[in-house]
Amino acid sequence: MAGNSKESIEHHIKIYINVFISLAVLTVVTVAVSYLEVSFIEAFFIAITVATIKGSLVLCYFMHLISERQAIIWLLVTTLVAFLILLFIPLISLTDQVGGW
Amino acid sequence: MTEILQYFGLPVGISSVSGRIDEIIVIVHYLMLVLFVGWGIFFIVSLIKFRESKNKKANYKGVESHYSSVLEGAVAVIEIVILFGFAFPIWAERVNDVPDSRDAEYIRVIAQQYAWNIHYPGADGIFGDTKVELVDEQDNPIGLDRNSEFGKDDFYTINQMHIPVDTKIRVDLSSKDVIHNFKLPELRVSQDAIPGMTIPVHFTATSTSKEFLETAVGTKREGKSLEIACAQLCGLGHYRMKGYLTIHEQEDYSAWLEEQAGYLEEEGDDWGDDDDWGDDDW
Amino acid sequence: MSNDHHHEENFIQKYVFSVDHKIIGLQYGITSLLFLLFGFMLMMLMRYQIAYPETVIPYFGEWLFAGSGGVMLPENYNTLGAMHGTIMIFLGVVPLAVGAFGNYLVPLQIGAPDMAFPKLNAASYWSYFVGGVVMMASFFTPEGAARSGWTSYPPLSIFESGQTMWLLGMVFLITSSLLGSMNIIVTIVQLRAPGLTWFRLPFFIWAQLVTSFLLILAFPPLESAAILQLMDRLVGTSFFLPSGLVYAGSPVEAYGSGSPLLWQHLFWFLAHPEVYVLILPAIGIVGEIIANNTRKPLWGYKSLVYAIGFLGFMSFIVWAHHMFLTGMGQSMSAFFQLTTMIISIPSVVVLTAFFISLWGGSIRFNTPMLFALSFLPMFGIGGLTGLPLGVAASDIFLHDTYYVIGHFHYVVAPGTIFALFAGIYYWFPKVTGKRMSETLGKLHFWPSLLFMNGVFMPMFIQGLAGLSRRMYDGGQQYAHASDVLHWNEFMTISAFCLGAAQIPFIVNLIISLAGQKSDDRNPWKSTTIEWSAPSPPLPHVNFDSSVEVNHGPYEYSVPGQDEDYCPQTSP
Amino acid sequence: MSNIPYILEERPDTGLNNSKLGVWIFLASEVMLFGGLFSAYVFLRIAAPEGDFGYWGSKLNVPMATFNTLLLITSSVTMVMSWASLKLEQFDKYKMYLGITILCGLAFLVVKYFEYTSKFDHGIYPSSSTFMGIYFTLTGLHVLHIIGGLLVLIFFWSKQSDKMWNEDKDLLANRIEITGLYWHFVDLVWIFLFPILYLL
Ligand code: HEA
Ligand code: HEA
Ligand code: CUA
Ligand SMILES: [Cu+2]
Repeated sequence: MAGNSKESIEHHIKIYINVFISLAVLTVVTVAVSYLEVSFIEAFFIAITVATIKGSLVLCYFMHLISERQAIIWLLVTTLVAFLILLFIPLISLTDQVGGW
Repeated sequence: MTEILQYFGLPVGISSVSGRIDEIIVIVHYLMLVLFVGWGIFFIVSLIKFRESKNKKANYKGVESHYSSVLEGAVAVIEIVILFGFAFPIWAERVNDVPDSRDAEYIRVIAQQYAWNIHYPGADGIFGDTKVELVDEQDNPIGLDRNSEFGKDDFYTINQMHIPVDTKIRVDLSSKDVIHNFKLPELRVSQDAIPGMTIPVHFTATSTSKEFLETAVGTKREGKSLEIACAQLCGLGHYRMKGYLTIHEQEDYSAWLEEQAGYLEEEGDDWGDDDDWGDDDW
Repeated sequence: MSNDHHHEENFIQKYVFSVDHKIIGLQYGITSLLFLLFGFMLMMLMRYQIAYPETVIPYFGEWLFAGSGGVMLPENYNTLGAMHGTIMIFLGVVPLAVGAFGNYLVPLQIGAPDMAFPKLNAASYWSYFVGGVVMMASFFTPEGAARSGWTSYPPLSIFESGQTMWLLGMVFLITSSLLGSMNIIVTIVQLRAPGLTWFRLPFFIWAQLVTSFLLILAFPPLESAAILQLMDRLVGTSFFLPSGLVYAGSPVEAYGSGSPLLWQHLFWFLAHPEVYVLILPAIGIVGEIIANNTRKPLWGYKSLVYAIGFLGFMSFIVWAHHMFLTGMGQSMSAFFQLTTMIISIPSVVVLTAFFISLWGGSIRFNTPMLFALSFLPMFGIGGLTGLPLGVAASDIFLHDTYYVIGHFHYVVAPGTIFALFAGIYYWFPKVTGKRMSETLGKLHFWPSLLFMNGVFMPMFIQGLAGLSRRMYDGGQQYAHASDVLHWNEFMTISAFCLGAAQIPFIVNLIISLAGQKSDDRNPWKSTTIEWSAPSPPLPHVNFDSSVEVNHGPYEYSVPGQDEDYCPQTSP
Repeated sequence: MSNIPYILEERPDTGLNNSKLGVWIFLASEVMLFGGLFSAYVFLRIAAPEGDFGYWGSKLNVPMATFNTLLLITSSVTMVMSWASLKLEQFDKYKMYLGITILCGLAFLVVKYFEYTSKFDHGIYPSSSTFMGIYFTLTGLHVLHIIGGLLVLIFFWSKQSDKMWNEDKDLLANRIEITGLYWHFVDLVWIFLFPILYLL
């Protein structure tokens, strides 16, 4: 990662604490929302959005992805694409079926 | 153009789609042949022309033109034409134009290790309910509920499928245990029977068993009629999971249906346990 | 030798638990060749049964199938089929192509002292070894080995016996491949010698790189699928079991609500990229050998690289062409037919480039080159017969017939296996410092070529006749197959002759090993970096001088130079 | 073996060192490993009878899982803090933060143990329903990852780290960074497991 000087590390530590607080708050939020009476679709989108935000925070700051080399980013983008393919195409096959379950 | 395939063992096609499926098999094979022969000639010529003993010094640059990209483009275009012109329409008809019970002979096929249960709806044209709890391999392999509203006149056979010629047939395919594949090679029909799913298959036979047997006279196949093959590994008996298909003229088919209905009245509830399971010992 | 620790390595450290990529490569190579031989033997038993169903198998029958008086039973046949497929693919070809060739050659061809993570490398081999032992042990368990095909479709695989060991073995094999390919990627990216830019990499390295990416991204889903199937078998879950099943006369006691199709998706998500894992290293080897023996650069090097990169990416979105008959609707099938046709284009590009490379060359017909050349038409046949399978309408008839068996054996047997043979002949002098006999090599090549075609060509005819695969009795039950059954005997005899044709190869290996060592580092007059190392390369450091790269990979017959080759490392 | 280049220092043209690249590739394969299971979860959920997953999901203990989530988040931040302390050359702080990380990990396992046993006590097993099956599989695999990570962490907390600290500070920092990446990934997986298993 870039910038390993003392000051930048100390600056990082502040960021880590902030990220930690956000993660904790978001966890409480997502649990709280799950007790609300919302439709499944809404609950689904809220939960996944919150999880994605939390995940991105961990990735970007704890795992330093935000200042990581392009090569790593591309590796992860490729992986993400493969993952999405694996996730969605089988699902399409559930809806695009002759006959039923 | 499809006759050529017969020399390579393809069985005579006797359904309304077999012509088109054979056609696409042949077209693709011609494409393959052209590519193979074309490149084959180039290959052999280069091997002979540029062997070490004849051509001492290699040419650093080699071929400089880029005609090969044209060739690659042409292959791509032909493939696209094959897909959009032939393959997609056939598939669309296969999966989208499934006839409903009013327009077709409606039959259920329930596969199991290692037999085909053929379930006919009887005179009312509607299937009775089937229930897992009622399944009894001896007396009621498909778990038919005789007391359900439409179940009284249903009958089923084991490994014996009878259908009328020139009539749309709709088969609802399911499986009791593992995955099988319902294959009628001469009708170019094949479909996996997947447990938990009911998959409709439809086809129209264009000649009767009798007519078919006449075409086989004098070949190794003489005297052997149509069969239902299982084309998916389904266990130890996979290789002998064979049913028989009989295609009747319309009148004969009606007569056969009546005959079956007659048995049903004679034998009451015990009906069905004396069916043959094929001619091989079980 | 590294200068900081000078201790002598004892035999065990040096040859068994070694961390030197060359030793590990050799370990991989020997183990996987033995597995290939074993897989081949299983197949010969099957072929005997197909040609002469339910007769006593001569010599071995009484011993192998004692319970039935020497006759193979359906359960034996299914076991042999499943294990032949598994062993050939997961224990034979992949470890040979990636584990042995990749391990041995990648560091050498990029001028590196070793793999990036030597200990991980050893771990990868030993995980493979354990996986192999588990698979072998499964033959001797009371349940027997797997017998649901190498595809292990549930629900059959959940009800049938033997599957548990297979799944456990797969978990080890997958882990091994993951560790190995991780290592290869890092090595290629990080340890290239100074001056070795991306487009100076030999084509073989590109092939290994793409292959490793396929392994990294495609293998883990099979691992998860294997875990799910293990749960179904051992813990009683029902991921792959729908509700309302009746097995062997009684209702299946499981919660239900699972889906057999889920397995097929997860399995083929791996297994289609897997087939490119089988073919890409082979293509890489063939490229190297063609360039060397035509004495001219590979034609269209860059387009070759782009083609296999594209091939790698596309291989993730074609898998459902194995599932056309599972009741797929119009849009799914259209999508997968389209992608399947698209993926055939880069293969055509690769083959075309190889063909054009021949034009204008000065072609030497030595044994490696013969194998490499025959790869082209043989892979051509295999690849071309993939097309009618990729068109769903014709796949309706051809699915799960011998046509499919013919298709993929043409790509893996006279395709990949031939390329691997070519590689063995080609790099043998580097590995041992000795040469293999050309006479015996040709005695290996010509009969192999002949009998390969003798085994596999009739499969297309049988397949067009509709003969199903995985038939214990070779298809005798079915009327529609009666026209083509007479081929079975011919094919079986060819298979046995094919086996006999391997004897010169084994003899050749043995006598060449005993032969005279030569000082010639570069007997083929090749340009790539591995040939500038001593033969065999030095333990742990490979090269005896520092490597610096100044040229592209295939600078043969450069105009204006006296020598007809210009090594990458020459100034 | 010491002649393998770029173990610690970055290769100029790629800007990476070997272990950094290696661990990211490893994580990519882990994404696909859990990806296969996530994909299975979604597939099975959609194929299952309406409401089946929701019904069984409501049997899980949300407060316990929330607590576990917080534990893992905490362990993640202390993990990265321990790495930063190394960079600041504060070895004692490093040990303290790493210790907290390990404790959080262990606490996670303890909570998980109580969650599992309370399910078993109520007669709920993986075979009870498809949801429970995938729940136990996903969390079980995750727990295995935690255990693996803990073993590594404990190794770096043991006397071994003092030795490494004295011999090669950069190597230790690098190893901790790599381990940290893995540990954060395990946390990341949990961040997604938590809502899809417990909340939806
Ligand atoms: C190395 C292995 C490998 C390779 C490279 C391929 C390559 C291809 N495969 Fe194959 N395939 C398998 C291994 C492989 N396959 C296996 C193992 C199975 C069966 C699994 C099982 O069910 O057990 C299978 C099954 C299989 C099926 C499923 C069939 C079924 O079950 O019904 C399909 C369907 O689309 C298919 C298609 C293709 C296509 C379109 C290609 C394309 O990539 C091919 C592209 C290549 C070309 C188009 C050739 C180009 C060459 C030329 C143009 C020049 C030729 C001329 C001369 C040389 C003179 N394959
Ligand atoms: C890489 C994969 C691979 C390879 C190389 C082969 C090679 C061969 N296979 Fe195989 N086969 C499969 C993968 C492979 N197969 C798969 C996946 C299936 C499907 C299984 C299933 O249905 O589930 C299958 C199924 C299959 C069947 C169909 C069975 C059935 O459906 O019932 C048949 C039938 O003839 C067959 C035959 C052969 C033959 C004759 C060879 C020959 O080409 C063999 C040639 C082998 C050699 C030439 C070995 C050479 C090695 C040496 C000589 C080593 C030397 C050793 C030392 C020096 C130590 N195979
Ligand atoms: Cu039923 Cu094969
Ligand atoms: Cu495929």
